[in-house]
Amino acid sequence: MQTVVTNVQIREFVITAIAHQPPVQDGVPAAPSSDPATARAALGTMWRIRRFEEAVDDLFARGLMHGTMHLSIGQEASATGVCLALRERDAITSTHRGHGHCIAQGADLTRMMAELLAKETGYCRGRGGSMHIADVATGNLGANGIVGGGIPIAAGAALAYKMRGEDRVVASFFGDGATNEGAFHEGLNLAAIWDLPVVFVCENNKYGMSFSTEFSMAVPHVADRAAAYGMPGVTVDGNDLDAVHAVAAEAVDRARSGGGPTLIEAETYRWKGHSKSDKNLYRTREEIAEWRGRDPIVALEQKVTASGVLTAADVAAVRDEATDAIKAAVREANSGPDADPGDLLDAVFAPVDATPVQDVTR
Amino acid sequence: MQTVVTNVQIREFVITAIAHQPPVQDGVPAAPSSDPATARAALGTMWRIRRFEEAVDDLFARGLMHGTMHLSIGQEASATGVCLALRERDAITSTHRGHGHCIAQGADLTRMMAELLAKETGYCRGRGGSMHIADVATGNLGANGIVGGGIPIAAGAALAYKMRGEDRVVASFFGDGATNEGAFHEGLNLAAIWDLPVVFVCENNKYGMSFSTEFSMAVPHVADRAAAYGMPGVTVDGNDLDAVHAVAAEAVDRARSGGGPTLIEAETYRWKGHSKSDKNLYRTREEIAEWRGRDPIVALEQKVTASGVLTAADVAAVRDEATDAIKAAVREANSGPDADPGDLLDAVFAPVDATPVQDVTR
Amino acid sequence: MTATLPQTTPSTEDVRELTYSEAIREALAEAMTADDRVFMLGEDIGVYGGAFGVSGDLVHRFGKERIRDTPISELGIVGAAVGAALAGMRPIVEIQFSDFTCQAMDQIVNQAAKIHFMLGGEVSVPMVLRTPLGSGTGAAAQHSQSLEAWFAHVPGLKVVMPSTVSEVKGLLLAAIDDPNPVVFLEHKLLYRTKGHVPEGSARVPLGRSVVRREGADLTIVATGIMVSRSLEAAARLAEEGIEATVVDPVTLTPLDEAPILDAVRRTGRVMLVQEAPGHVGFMAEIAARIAGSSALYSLEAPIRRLCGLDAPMPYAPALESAMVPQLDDIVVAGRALATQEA
Amino acid sequence: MTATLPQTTPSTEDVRELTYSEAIREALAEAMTADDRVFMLGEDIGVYGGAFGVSGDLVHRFGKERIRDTPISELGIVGAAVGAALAGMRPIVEIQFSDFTCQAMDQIVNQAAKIHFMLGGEVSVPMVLRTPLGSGTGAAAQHSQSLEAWFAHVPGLKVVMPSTVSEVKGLLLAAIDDPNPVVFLEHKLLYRTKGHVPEGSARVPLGRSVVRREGADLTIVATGIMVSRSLEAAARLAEEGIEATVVDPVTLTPLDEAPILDAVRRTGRVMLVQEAPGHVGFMAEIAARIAGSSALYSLEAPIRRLCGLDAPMPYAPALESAMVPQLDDIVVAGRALATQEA
Ligand SMILES: Cc1ncc(C[n+]2csc(CCOP(=O)(O)OP(=O)(O)O)c2C)c(N)n1
Ligand SMILES: Cc1ncc(C[n+]2csc(CCOP(=O)(O)OP(=O)(O)O)c2C)c(N)n1
Ligand SMILES: [Mg+2]
Ligand SMILES: [Mg+2]
Repeated sequence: MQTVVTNVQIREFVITAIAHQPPVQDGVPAAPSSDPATARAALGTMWRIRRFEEAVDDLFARGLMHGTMHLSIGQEASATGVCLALRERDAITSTHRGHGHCIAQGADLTRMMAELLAKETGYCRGRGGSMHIADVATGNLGANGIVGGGIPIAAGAALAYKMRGEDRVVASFFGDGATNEGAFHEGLNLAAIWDLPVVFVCENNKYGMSFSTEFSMAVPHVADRAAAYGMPGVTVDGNDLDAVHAVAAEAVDRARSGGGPTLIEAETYRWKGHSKSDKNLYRTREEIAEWRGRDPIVALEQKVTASGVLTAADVAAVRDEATDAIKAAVREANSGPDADPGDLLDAVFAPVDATPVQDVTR
Repeated sequence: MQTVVTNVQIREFVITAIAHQPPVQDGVPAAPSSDPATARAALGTMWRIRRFEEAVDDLFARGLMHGTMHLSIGQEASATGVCLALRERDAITSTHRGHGHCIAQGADLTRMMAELLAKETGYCRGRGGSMHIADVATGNLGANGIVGGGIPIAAGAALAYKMRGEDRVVASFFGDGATNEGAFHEGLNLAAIWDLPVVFVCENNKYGMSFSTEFSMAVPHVADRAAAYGMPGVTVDGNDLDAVHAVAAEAVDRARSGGGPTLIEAETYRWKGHSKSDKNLYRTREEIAEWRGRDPIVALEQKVTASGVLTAADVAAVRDEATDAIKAAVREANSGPDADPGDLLDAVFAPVDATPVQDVTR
Repeated sequence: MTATLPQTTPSTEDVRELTYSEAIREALAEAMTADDRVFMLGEDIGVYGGAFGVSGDLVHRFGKERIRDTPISELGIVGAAVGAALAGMRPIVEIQFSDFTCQAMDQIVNQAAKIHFMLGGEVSVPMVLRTPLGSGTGAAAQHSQSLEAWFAHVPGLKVVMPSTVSEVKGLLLAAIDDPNPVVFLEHKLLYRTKGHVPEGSARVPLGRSVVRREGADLTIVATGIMVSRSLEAAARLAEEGIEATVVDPVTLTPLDEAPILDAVRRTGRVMLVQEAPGHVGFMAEIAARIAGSSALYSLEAPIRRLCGLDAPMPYAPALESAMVPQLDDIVVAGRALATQEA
Repeated sequence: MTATLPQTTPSTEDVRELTYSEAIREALAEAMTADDRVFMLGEDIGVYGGAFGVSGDLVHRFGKERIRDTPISELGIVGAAVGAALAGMRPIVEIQFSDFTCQAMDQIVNQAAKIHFMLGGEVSVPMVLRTPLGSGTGAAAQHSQSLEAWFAHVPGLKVVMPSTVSEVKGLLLAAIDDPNPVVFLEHKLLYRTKGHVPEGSARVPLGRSVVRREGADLTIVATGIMVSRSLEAAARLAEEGIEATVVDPVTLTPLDEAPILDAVRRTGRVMLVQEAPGHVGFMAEIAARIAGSSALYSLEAPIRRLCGLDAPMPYAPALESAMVPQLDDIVVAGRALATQEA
C-alpha cells in the first residue's frame, strides 16, 4: 500500500550557493577564487552570513530578539567552501551555530530572520528559533541544539540515499567539542562500516564553549580521530575558502562515487562569544585579535582583487548587495505576523491521514 | 563535617591471583610460565574459571540455574594474564561475561556460585546474578549488564585514586562490540585527557553477539582506535598467558607511574554461544574447531611441562584442585539459604545515617 | 471509540493461530513487501534472528540491506533511523531490551519526538522503535525494566503496548503507517503466547482503548502482560460472583480515556494494574484522569493501584515475582476492593 | 513530618540576602571545605563559571582538580562520577541543561540508581547530579524540558526540586551527605531570585513536603517555579476571600505525602500545578495518592491539574508562555475550583 505524497510542500530551489560552481577541468574543480562568477557568489555568501549575524547581534543588543544566539562570524569560509562543493539535492545537517551553513545552502534570508524574530512566517513558524532552522527546499535537514545531535542523523539520511541508489551526499557540520560526544563516535562508525556518502565537517574553532581543544582531547588534531573509523581525515585552514572547497570537493566526490565518508577538520575561530552569556574569560584578547587579523572575507577579497579576478568595485558591489539583502530581510521579516499560539496542541503530531512520501531534499 | 565509616564491610583479602606475581628482574616481570609458583597459580586460576563455567553450563542445562549466562570458556588467558599484572588494592570493572575476571581477581567461588544460584549468601544476596557480581574485597567494581557500561566507571575510579594521590590502577574489561558504543569513546577520552591510571582491556572474541568485527568496525584492529585518544594501543594473542601478562604488566606500570591509559586488544574466542539462546548461526563449525585447537589452558600446560617448570603431575594436581574447588563451591553454595524477598523495599536506598567513607578496594 | 477485541469474535477465515512473535514478523514482512521505504535496523536482527527471535528468517527473505544488522550503538542507530525517516524512508528500529533505550534517549526524545513540531510542521519523523520490556526472565535490574511512563510523558511520541496476539500485527502495521515516531513496547513474556491473527493487512488504529471484559462490580485497567493476568483474575473473581470490567488502554499516548471513565462510572470501583514501579508510573495518569473528571463522583472506594514495587528488579526468581503483581495478588486485591464498604 | 519554611520565620542572624545561585555556590563551597572527598565535574564549570554562573569563582578557590572542567561528554562524566563515588569520593556533576541528561540516562538509571540494590547493598553511589530545568528563556524545545517525572519514576534515585532560596543551600548539603544518588533539579528562572539564606551548614532534610501557606478553601500542590507562582496566586485569591493552602513536595522521591493528604482533607478541593507537560507527569502521582487514599472522601470537586501543555517547548515568547501555567491561569483556575458547585 504505497502511500500518497502529502505534507511536504516543495518550494522553488533557492540556488544562491550552488548555482555557481567553479568550472571543472579533468575532474578537478577550479579554485572558487579563480572564477569570477564563483568568486562573486562565494564572496556574496560570506558577506550575507557576516551581515546576517551582525544584524542578529544588533537586534539582540537592542532587545528586539530574545532567546540566545550563537554567531559564526569569523567562520564564514568553512560553511561557504563546503556547501559550494555540494550539488543540488545534496543535504546538510547543521548545529547550534548554524546560520552560516543555512545561508551557504541558499536559505531564504527573510524566512531565517523571521524565525529568529519569532514570526509565523519563519522557517519553523517561530517554534524553533536560531538553533532549529531547517529548510526543505535546500536540503538543510536542520540545525540542532544538541551538540553532536546531527551526526547520526546525517548518517541516516546518507543511508537512505544509498539504499535508494541515489548519488546524493550529506555534509554534516559540527564543532570540535562535539567530537567528544558518543554520538560522534557512533555516527562516524556507522558511516564508515556502511560506506555512506557523508562528509563530516568539524569546524574546529579551538573551543567547545570555554573548553580548549588542548584539554578536551589528547590528540593534536580532530582529524586524527578519523583513524578509528578507517576513513580519511584531513585538516585544512578553515579561513581559506579555496582550501576548504578543495578538500570538500574531493571528499564529496569520494562519497558520491561510493568511496565512503571523510572527516574534514576546518581550523577556524569564532570572533564573538560562545553565546549571549559569554564573558570571554577563557581566551586572551591577543588570541582574538590575531584571529580577527585572519578574516576569511578580507583574505578572499585580497586574493581575488590581487589576481584581478574581481575588481575593487566588484567586491564593493558584492558587499553592498549583501548589506542590502540583509536590510531587506530584516524589514520584510518584521512585517510578518507574530507566531500564533492558536494551534500548539494540533501541531504536535503530523496528521495520520497525511502519511508523507517524504524527502526533505527532493 | 567528615562523616563516619560505616556500611562497607571489609573482608579478608582473597589473594589467589595476586599472591604469586612472577619475580621481577630490573623492572621487567618474568613470564608467568617461567616461574613455578606463578605458573601454578595462573594455571589454577584458568582451571577454576573453566571448571566454574562448565559447572554453570551443567547446572543450567539441568534446570538448576535460571536467567541467562554468558560463558568465557576459551578466554581464560586474558582475564588471568591481566589480573596477574595487578597489585593488591588495584581494581577492575567487568562485563556480562565476567566470571573469569571475577575469579582471576580472586573472588570467593562459593559466594559467586551462591549468587548464580540465587542464594542470600551470594555476592549480591541473589539480587544481581551472573551479570552483576562485584567484590569489595578484591577490587572488583562490578560486572555490568550494559555493554560498555563499566568503561566510564573505570575512568571515574581511576580519577578518584589519582586525585587522592594513591598509586592504584584500574583494569577495565570489555568486548569488541563495546568499542562501538559512545561510552567507550567518552570513557577513553576522559582517561586520556586526564592521564588516568587505567588499562582498557578489550577481549576481542571476534563477535559482538552475532555481529563480526569484520562488519562492526572499519579498522582491522580494535587497538587502532587508541590513536583517537593519543594512547598506546597494542594487540596481543589473548590465548597466550605470557603474552597477555607482558603487555598488561607494561600498561599497568605505565598507568601507575603517571603515564596514562593504554588500550590492549586481546584476540581470543568464546567456545560457547553468546548466551543461553544462541543457535550459533553466524559462525562456522570449522572456525569454532580451529579455536578450540588453540585452547589457552592446553597451551600453557604444554609450555610449562615442555620447559620443565612444572611436571605433568603438578599440572594434573592443579587441575584436580580446581575441579574439587568448584565441586566444593557448588555444594556449599547449594547449602545456603535462598534469597529472601522480605526486605526488597528497604534495600533500595542506603540508609542516610550510614553515609559511607567508601572505597570498594580499600 | 472503544473497539472490541477481534479474537472474541473471530471471523471464519482468521482462525489460524500464531505466536505474538510470528504476528509481529508477519506485520514486518507485509509492510516491507508493500512499501520499499520500510526497512529494519537493529542489533543481531539478521542471521541471528533477533535477541528474542522476532525478525527470525526475515533477512533471508528481504536481504541484509533491509534487515540491517548494526553494531552495538543504540544512539547511533536510532539517530540513523531519524535521518533515514527525514530522507523519505520508513525505518523500524529494534532495541534488544527497552533498558537500552537509555543509550538512545537523546535521539528518541530530543530529536525524533520534537522535530515535527520544532521545525514548524513541514517534516515529520515516520519511524517505529520496537523494543521488549518487562521482567520474568531472570535477567535482573538492567534487563527487566518497564519504562513506558517515560515515553508516554514525551510530547511528540506515540506509545503503544500491544497486549494480545490478535492485535499486535494490526497495531504494528498502523504504527508503521503513522507519520510520527511510535514507540512500540512488546512484552517478553508475550512473544511465545499464541492467538488468532487475522489474515491480510487490516490495521488496528492507534489511540483506542479496548474493553476486554464487561462486569458491573469493578473496573480493572491494565497494560501489557497485566492485561491477560487481569482477565484471568476476573474469571476467578467471577466464580465468586464478582464481575469485573477490564479495560486495556493499548495506546498510552495519545490516550483514549473515554472507555475508562465510562467503565468507572458504571462500576464505581477501580483497580489499576501495571508491572512498572507505581511511583509516577503510567497508572498514576489513569488515576488522575478519573479523579480529574466527573467519574470521580461515581467512586465508591479509593482508586487501588496494584503496581510493581518501587525497587530495581532482582535476579532471584522468588524476589522477581514478588516484585510485580501476580494472578493471586490481582484476585485478592480485586476481591478486597469489590467487597470494601463504600 | 511537615517542615515550615525558614524564610517565613527568619531568625535574627540569618537575614542576609543571597540569590539562589549564590546559595547553591555557598553550599558547594562549604561541602568542599568540610570534606575533601567532595568535588565537582561538569562542562564549563571552571573559568567560565558554569553555563548559568552557578560555580562562579569556585575554581579559583578550590582549583581545577576539584572544580573539574570536562569535555562535552555527559555519559562519560556521569559514569566517571559513578566510578569516583564507588572509589570513595563524593562527586557532584553539573549537567548544563536537564535536557542533556538524555545523553547520560544509562549511567544515571542503569548504573547509579541500581548499583546499591543490585550488588546486594554492600556499596552505594553517593553522588549528586545538579541540573537546571524549565522554560522561560526562549531556548526552545531542546533546552527547556522539565523531566522530573522520569527521575522520580526510577527506584534508587532521590529527586529534589528546590523551590526557594532559603532552602536550596540546606537541601544541597543534605543531598551531598546522602549515600545515594540524588538528582537535584534547579529551575533556571530561580537562579537570580533573592532570599534569606541561613548562615552555617544547617541541613534541610530530604523527603519532607513543606506547607508554604495555610488556607481553608482549597489546596494547591506545586513544584519548582510553580511554587512561588502559586503563592502569588494564593495572595491574589485571598484578596477575593479565597484562602488557599499551598504545599510543596520539595522531594519528589521519596515523597512525603502526609502533608498533602492532610491539606486535602482540610480543604476538600485540590489544584495540582506543574510546568512539565501533564500527561504522565509528576502531578499525576499526587492525584493518584489522593484518589488512592481516604482523602478521596473529602473531595468536593474533581482534582484540577494545571500543567504544561503536552507539546514541545516553542521558541516564540508568546507561545512559550502559553505553554506553561502563568500567574493568571492559576488565579483563574483556583477561583473556578473554589467556587465550583460540590
Ligand atoms: C549534548 C549537549 N551538551 C552540551 C550542550 C551545551 N552546549 C551548547 S554549544 C556547546 C559548545 C559546543 O562546542 P563545539 O562543538 O566546539 O561547537 P562551537 O560552539 O564551538 O561551534 C555546549 C557545551 C548542548 N547543547 N548539547
Ligand atoms: C547497551 C547494550 N546494548 C546491547 C546489549 C545486549 N548485548 C549483551 S552482550 C552483547 C554483545 C557484546 O559483545 P562484546 O562487547 O564483543 O562482548 P562479548 O559478548 O563478545 O564478550 C549484546 C549486544 C547490552 N547488554 N547492552
Ligand atoms: Mg568549537
Ligand atoms: Mg565480542
